[in-house]
Amino acid sequence: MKKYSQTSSVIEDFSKLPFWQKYAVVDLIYVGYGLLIVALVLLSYILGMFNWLPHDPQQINMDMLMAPPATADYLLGTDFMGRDILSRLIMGIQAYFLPGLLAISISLSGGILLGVVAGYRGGTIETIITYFTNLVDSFPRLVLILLVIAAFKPDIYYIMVVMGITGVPAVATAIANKIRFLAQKNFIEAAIALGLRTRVIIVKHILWYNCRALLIIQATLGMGEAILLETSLSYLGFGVQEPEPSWGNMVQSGANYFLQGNFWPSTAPALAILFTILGFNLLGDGLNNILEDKRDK
Amino acid sequence: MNQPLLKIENLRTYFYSRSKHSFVRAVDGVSLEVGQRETVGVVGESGSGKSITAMSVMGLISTGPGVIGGSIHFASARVQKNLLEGLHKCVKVEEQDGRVMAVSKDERGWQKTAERLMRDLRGKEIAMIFQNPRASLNPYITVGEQITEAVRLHTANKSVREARERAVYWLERVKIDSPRLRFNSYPSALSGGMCQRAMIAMALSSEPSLLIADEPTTGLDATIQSKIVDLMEELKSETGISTLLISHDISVISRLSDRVAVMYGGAVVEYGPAQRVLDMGAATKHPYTAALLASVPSAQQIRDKANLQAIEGDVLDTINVPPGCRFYARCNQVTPAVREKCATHQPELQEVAPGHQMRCWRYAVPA
Amino acid sequence: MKQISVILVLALSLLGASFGASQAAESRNAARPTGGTLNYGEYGRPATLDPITSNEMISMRISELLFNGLVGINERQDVVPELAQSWDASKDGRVYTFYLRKDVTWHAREGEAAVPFTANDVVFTYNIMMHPKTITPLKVRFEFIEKAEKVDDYTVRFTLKRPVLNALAKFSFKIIPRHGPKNPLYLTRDDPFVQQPIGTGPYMLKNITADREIVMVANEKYFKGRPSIDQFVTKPFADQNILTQALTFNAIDMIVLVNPRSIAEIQGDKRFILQPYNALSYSFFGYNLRNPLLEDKRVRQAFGYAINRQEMLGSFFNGQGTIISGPFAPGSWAYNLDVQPLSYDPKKAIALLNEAGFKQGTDGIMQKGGKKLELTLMVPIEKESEAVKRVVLAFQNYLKNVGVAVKVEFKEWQSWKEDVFAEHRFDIVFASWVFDDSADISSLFHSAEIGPWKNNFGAYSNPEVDSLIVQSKLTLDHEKRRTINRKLHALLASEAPYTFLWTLTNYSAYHKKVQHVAIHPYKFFSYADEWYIPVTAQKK
Amino acid sequence: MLMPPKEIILNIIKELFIVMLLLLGVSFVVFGILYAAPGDQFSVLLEGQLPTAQARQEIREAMGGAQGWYGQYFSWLLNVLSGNFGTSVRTGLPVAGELLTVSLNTLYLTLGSMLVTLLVAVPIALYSSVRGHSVAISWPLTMLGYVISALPVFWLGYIAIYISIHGFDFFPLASMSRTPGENDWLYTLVPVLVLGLGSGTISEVIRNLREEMSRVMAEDYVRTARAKGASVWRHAFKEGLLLPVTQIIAAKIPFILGGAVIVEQVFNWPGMGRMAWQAAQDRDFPVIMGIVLVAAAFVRLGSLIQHIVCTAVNPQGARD
Repeated sequence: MKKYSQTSSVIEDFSKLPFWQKYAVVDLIYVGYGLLIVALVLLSYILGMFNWLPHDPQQINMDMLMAPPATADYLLGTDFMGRDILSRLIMGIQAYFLPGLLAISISLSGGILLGVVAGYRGGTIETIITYFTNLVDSFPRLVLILLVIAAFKPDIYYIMVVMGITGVPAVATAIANKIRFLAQKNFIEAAIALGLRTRVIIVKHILWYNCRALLIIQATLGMGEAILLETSLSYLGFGVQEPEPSWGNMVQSGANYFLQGNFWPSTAPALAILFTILGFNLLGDGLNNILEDKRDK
Repeated sequence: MNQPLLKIENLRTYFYSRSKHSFVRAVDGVSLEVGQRETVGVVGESGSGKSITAMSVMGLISTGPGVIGGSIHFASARVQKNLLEGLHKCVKVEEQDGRVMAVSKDERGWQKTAERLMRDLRGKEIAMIFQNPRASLNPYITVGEQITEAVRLHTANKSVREARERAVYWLERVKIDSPRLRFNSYPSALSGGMCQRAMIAMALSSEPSLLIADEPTTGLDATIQSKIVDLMEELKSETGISTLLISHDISVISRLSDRVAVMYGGAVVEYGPAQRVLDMGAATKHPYTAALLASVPSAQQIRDKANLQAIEGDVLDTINVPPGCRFYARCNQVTPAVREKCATHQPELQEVAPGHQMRCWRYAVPA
Repeated sequence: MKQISVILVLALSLLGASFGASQAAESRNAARPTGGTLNYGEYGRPATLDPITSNEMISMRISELLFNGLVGINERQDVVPELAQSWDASKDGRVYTFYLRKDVTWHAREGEAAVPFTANDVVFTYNIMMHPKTITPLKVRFEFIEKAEKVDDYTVRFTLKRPVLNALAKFSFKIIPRHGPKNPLYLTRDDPFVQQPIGTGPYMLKNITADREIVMVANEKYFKGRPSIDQFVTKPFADQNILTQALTFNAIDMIVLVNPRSIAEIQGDKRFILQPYNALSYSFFGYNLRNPLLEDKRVRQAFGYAINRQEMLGSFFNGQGTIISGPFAPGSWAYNLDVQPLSYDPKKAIALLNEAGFKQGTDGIMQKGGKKLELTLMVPIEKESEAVKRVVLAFQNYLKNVGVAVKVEFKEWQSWKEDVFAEHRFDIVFASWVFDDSADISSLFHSAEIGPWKNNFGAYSNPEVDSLIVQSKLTLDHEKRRTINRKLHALLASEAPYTFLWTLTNYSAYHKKVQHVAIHPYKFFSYADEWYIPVTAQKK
Repeated sequence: MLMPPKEIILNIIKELFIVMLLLLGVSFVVFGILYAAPGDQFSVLLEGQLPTAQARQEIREAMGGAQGWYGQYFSWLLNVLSGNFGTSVRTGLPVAGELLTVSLNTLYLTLGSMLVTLLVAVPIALYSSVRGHSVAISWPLTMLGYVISALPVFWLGYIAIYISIHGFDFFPLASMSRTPGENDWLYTLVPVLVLGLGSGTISEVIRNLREEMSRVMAEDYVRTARAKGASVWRHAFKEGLLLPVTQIIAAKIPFILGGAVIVEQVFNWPGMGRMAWQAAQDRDFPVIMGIVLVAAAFVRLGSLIQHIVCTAVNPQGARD
């Protein structure tokens, strides 16, 4: 049974409707959860920055190796060096925050530039850009990173630059398509007819009004990818290096004891990763549906 | 006494706007009849619910809540049934002073029964052609194959070769030049007019007893339009197939239909023999019909360059249907005598002459 | 943990020899069932398989199965005949003549007849080993040989530059066939031979799979008699955790070197035997004396006092090892037991640093003349060996407590080697040496060994040490030499060019079905031809 | 149905040309990275010797002193084109031969995992495209898809191993060169599953497919199909399923290959990924460069296939 119901017998002004009635509940839950996660991430970033932590994440405690959760005052237990997992989790964000932002900003700025040029100019430039994106897309990210590591050194920033660049095509194509779509709708001609300057059209009308949803989504997804990528690299030994905590190298070092049935040290950070990335993805989904309001169609 | 082939009674098809959180009363209590070998034209502005009516008959309404009431009796030589048989079980409508407040619908159940009811009718008994023929043909399959499919699905010709022959025959019937060549071409390679011909061929190829033509000429340019209409006229006289013709184009309607229903805001406001309803000079005339007719240039008007009156005001907002006459807001023939009634009470569809019904207080015979 | 191997001839072993002297081949095999396959797991994948170019332990172990030396060293450190059935040395100890077995043939390449082993092969091996273009860690260890000549097909004469103690044992290097390498002059890794070697050993290389999984089959014509087990298969693993699981799930029958953290798990399992063996190796923190901060030996000593070896050994290697005080592996006769390992004494450490002129700064970091005591510790990246991580992190922690800031820098293996050995871009390294002659440390601390790709990477130079090293090399009398080495030990212990940590007890784990297992401390597979699997356990 | 083969052939040729062009670009990028690397990697690479100081010196002499980057690039490129990827610094083996066997193993793994991804994602996507998002079954399934692809792949692998050991009492060690027979496929099953589920593609395939499907379901021609009583699926199949699936798979190959690197480590799968890792450890440039090239070739091959399917299904550009 699916129920449709009308709130009042006559609705004069729909904009007066409270927002939770305008959109599907699922989306609102998604976005809510996503925002919560984002807030948590920011919070722990700040906590880490000022070192407001239950313990010093570097403090080694040799008589308390791999303590289970809630032993002594270690809320989430300790890792293989007897360091407080909770503090390291919070601190771990530091490893991603700036590098992640770097990666995102690279792929966004690059993507926007290429996308706008391709979509707006078209012609030969567009084909050239298409070839470029295809070229970048030809590299399996992880393998490329291994090459870079071998050539230079396992440094999170190098890795994130590579990730940023490999992220460009997705953004570029998305934006280009959007612009083409708008062009079909004679949106751009109209704007030109209004005598708007190209810059204004692109920045305000195309990017801001029509692409922000898309960009936000790309950004959130990018953060998630950054975390997963670093985790994979940590497993290969090329991620953020000890003693700096990162969720990746926490899962990795914890996983050494996983098969011996000592799950916790790797599960804690793994769950952190899971919930965070889930949050980012759902945020993306929800925003997408709400801003484009998909569900109503 | 031949009973009507199709008898729609008090059909109600609603939609639900999630963002506006209220019902769109697309079709609100429509009753129609299509007799054997008869063509009934349904005319009205866009948004008047005429297409939705057609879709409801076909059971093609997929967005909720969709059809929530009424009955559609279909009686051909082979099949007699109510196309909404037993569906009321799946819907629960809560009303409050004549206005639907809530609908709870068992979508799955509805779908199941509807599919079962329609299985041996769609395409076989009732065929449909749509507006925008290009998009209505599958771009990935050749025209010929699409027609052949229909033939094999619904006629005795099961073998592929027979079916193909049949398809070619129908392509000839609809006057597509060099049909054998067209047979193998994809819709993208055909002009809009040809696509529509192909659609018609496909619809007729299964030899249905009722043809629903939903805006068959819209989106085609004028010359093509008239050609299509010619074709339909011809086929009608040849096959004598009964047709429910939906169009906003009065000229098309007037050329093809025996009877005409004028729809406004999801309801039929006038219903009767074509020549009477579409006759400008007729004494009894529904204000809306009059307005519609006035908005179409007649040969006379074109000659003495008279300027046309468009209908003032906007199409009815089918979400907030006013309590009174649906057309009241735009009506220019309200007399002080009836104004108060028009504003507050919905007029009934009443017979003003044999076989000619009207929904207007001016012609309401006091009961 | 990855090990830099300094391979100096004369293997010296203590444990491992769990059975008596080997009887004559024939009688032996009568007793043992033949057949069965032994899959053993290695962490990592072998590079080259020949005894000359290979430079990591996995390959070493394999070449032990494929090749023989002129002589071997048995569990009681006696030199025993291998390819040479007898030998004699000149009075002045500068000429050694070996009389070779006549019944030895090289593994036959398919389609070819087995070529007999002759003096030519021995001479060939020596020459190719010493050729300048040949890249091999062995070269440095045979500089004492002047020349090798063939007397007749089954007699070889080696002339030494100078008499050397225990020279005979040094002739246990593996002999390769003259018809082996494509290039008769020198051997590089491009030569197909390094991947498809043929030898005289108990097992012959059958094939190498895509995954560098190496299948070796019994050499029917082995001159000591056919080995009991039909097949040895080396299975390389990329993940140590999985390696252990593979053993417990009988995907493999033996792990050569058990990861410390898995020991407990395997100990609990009745199906397996956990066999300790002492691999004459030790771990240490090595200092780069090119850095002025580290010049003063008091600073280095301070580091020694600052760290708690006992605690680390206890909680990271569950006590499987012995703490050491000097440059010799404790197994060695050269090891000086009178020298006590430094105790854990942070106060003393701080005191020493102050002595050296360092004062605690406001940030708690020691400094001298405005220069902070901040050092980089270079560590090679290894995926799962968090044993390494643990030690270096603990080290960092200990030194923090005495006001020394240590920055840990992880590098992938190759660039680590380049930084440490070629570029000398480091302050401290954590590493371990593996010896097979614990008495010869010349290449580690002699000032002549300073330079790119030489072993004295810390550039430690001390005339006294140099002379002691030379003396010990030249002395022929064992007792004298012993005392010299004891001096050396004491001296280096106090000089502290390294902070000496411990030697770990290595554990090998294998399935009970494998019988009569004796493990050679360094070469590991020396006695593999006598291992066997009872017929009942041979299925699959 | 099918377009005349001649056109297809021409199309393929054109595409092949583009592929070549892109691969050339790839090779250049790879070279560039290596060239920018500190130290003179290239001499090492061309010679395939141990990267010791004197070895490099010798090589530089051998190459006739200072040779510009272009010289090095072309000499390398020519080698590669003639199938000579150089010899591994570590093992001294010719890289080409190794790559062949190893890349095949990776191919099996990747294809298998794609199959898994589709088997899981397509039903979910179709179901939720027909029934809508909020239905009690499709929603959790979609969620599950998200959750799994938000987990670190190697950790997922450990879980899988732990479960198969303690739950099903068998050890999913994928060592391809095990003695044949004894249900090998069973051993390869687990890694394939893990990669298929864990590579993060599932949720995207679901999302993408769902949208495409529901879009096509709303198309006029599908309505026509219903109206004439024909099978909706038959009509929606090509645009709603075939095209998007090939498209997304082609687009996802790089990610899947990336995941393969990890899975191969965990399950000891003798593929390119493991090799790449080893090579990165040892700075074994000939190997890792070869791997990058082959991987890129895989990616391009995927999109080539997709293109062919697209043209075959979608004649005369009926839709674009």
